[in-house]
Amino acid sequence: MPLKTLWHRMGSPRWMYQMSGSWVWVLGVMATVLLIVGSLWGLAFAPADYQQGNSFRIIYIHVPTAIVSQSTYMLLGAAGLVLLVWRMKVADMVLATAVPFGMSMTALALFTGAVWGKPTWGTWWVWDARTTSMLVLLFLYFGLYALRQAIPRQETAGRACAVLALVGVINIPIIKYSVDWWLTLHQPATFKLTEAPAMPPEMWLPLAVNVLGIYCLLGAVLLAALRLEILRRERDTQWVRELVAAR
Amino acid sequence: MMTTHLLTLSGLACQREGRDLFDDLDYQVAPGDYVELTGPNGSGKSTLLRSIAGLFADYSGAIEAAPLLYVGHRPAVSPLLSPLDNCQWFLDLVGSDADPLPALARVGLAGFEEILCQQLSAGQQRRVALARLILAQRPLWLLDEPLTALDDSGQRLVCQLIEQHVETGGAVVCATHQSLGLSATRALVLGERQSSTAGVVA
Amino acid sequence: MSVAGVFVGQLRREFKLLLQSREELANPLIFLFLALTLFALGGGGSPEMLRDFAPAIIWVLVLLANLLALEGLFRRDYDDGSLEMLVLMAEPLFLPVLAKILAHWIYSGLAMTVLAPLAALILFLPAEVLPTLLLTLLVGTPALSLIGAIGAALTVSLRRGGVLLALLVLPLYVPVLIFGAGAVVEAMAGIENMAQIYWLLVITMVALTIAPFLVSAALKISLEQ
Amino acid sequence: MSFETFADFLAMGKHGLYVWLCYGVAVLVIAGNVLALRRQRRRFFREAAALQKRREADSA
Repeated sequence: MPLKTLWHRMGSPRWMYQMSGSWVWVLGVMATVLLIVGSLWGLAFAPADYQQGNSFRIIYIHVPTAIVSQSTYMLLGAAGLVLLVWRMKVADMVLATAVPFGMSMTALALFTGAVWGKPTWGTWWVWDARTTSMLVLLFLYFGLYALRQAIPRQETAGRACAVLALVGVINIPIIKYSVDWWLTLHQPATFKLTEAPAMPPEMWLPLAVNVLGIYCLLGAVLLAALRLEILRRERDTQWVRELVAAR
Repeated sequence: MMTTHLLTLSGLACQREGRDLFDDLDYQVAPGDYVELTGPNGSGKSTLLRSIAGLFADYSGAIEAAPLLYVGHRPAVSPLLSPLDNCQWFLDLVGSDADPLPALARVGLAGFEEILCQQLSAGQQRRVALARLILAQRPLWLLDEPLTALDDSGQRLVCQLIEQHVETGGAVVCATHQSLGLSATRALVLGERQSSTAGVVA
Repeated sequence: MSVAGVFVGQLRREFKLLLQSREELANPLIFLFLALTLFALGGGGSPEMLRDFAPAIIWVLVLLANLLALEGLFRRDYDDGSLEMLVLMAEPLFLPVLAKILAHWIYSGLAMTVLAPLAALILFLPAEVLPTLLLTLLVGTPALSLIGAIGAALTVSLRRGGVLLALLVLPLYVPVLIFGAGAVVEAMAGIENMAQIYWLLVITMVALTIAPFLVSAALKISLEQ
Repeated sequence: MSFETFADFLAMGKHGLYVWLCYGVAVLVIAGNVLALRRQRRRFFREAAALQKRREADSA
């Protein structure tokens, strides 16, 4: 299917609904398998870290969720740009449905980072560069969520969130850099939670598996949420009525 | 490809909150036309005007409009400025170096040019918005309930301005509840779906 | 003439509005000094404790005062319909928007920079650090007005936009706060801090080039209601 | 297998609490996301079906 028609077809919600049906299951199963394999591998088979001992195994859930929470925001920024420039309905729906998942992943990354800090530094919360930029990212998500709730009209809320997501995406690297610079300056040589020294393969392989798994989860959850949003918005159309009647 | 029409609506359709406001609306407004847009509250009069003005974008179909001036429910007159300052800001905005004073005199604000609008009555504030109609020199006027808060002389003034504008080759689309009673009035009635197309008078 | 005319015309209008609402626009500055005294009282007025925290206190309160001043940026014009006229008539829209943001910066960021020595005095900030504080405020506060204007434009048509505006804008202020307060802290420790000030300048320049267009888009969206 | 017995695996050398706390919460959050979607989907179909029945009742 040439890209042009794919791009055009992406615009029609009904085609999106039918096409994405099977993909939700494929991605969902892959995510479950990958996450289980990666986690068990990391928990049981990977060697413990000589410095941190077994608390290092938290990396196999902290890093994937941290990575996916940032890529979800990047996705929201991209959807915002597509919505503002080409006004595609699907982009508006992605912007409306991906925020809760992104928010929960950021909160999870923050939680696991904090819990990991307890055995490492002895306190539940530490203003480390990673946890701080995660916290600011969480506030950016709250901002998106609150703005959508505050604007009654759906089309206006969509476009307003698109602008905010764009501003947020432009700001994420700046926030990350300023936080990294400021906090690492004031905490000499703390152990960096993620960019650990060169990890041997048996340590980072399960990590790679989990990262892949969490991306499949993102795909599955996003597509499922998108399909539900399509049904909601196309509620009065004929094909949705048939679907409801056939249910 | 600027046809002689000042405004061309083709296949215009818009839903708001799930209700069809207007559907497949085709309408042309030529120079010298005065169109009165009527219909019950919430029938989409303001939405149609705002769509033509470019403030509202969620419609399907095409709108081709000459340079226009839209006067909405709120007169866009800052109470903390004087009529002169309000008009001068507007003139800078549209990039015209006309003199606001004669227009202010024309709408009966002679002697009030320097007083802050907050000390003027609502009717006088709306007259500042009318002065802008003269200053704007835009062929197409979109007026949303222009008679509100105006006394009799104010309403007569609106009619004179519209008649004068229409005679000089301009066009006016006016949404109102009470007809202005002008001579060559074309009606465009918006209402329940079935009557909107029926009411369209070519 | 017209392009410059639009900018100058809008600026002239903003200054005339400024004259009429002087007292109201002084409120963010009064808030700044009220909050400063609260900090001093909270800290028991002891110089040692306040001095170490002075850069952070001043910069955070400048952020919050700037946020309060954002209410006046579009709200009044939205209420009387001038914002709608502006969005309809101005071509290109970002020029009058830039004029409004400049006017907002003058009565918030610039005013706070001018009053900063007073703030430094009551928090016992060492005198030799004052130039750095003024420089960071001068360079950093335009970014606050520019970024804040985007939030103000997004929430202008909402009745209870205040708290939401803070929620949208404060996370975006984090880099400005970090580099601004950071530079002053480093000046107190005698470390070279020009790098942070250059970074503040970078943020302000990026904001200057991008924000007006985003604000224009946000205004058009907010007026669709 | 880097643990001799299953008990060692659970204890994880005094870090067990932290590790299992993280993974437990992770499972809860992910399951929460999936279940919330499933529940909303069921609610949508229930409400849509009810609406449809009422429409047929009105038009009949």
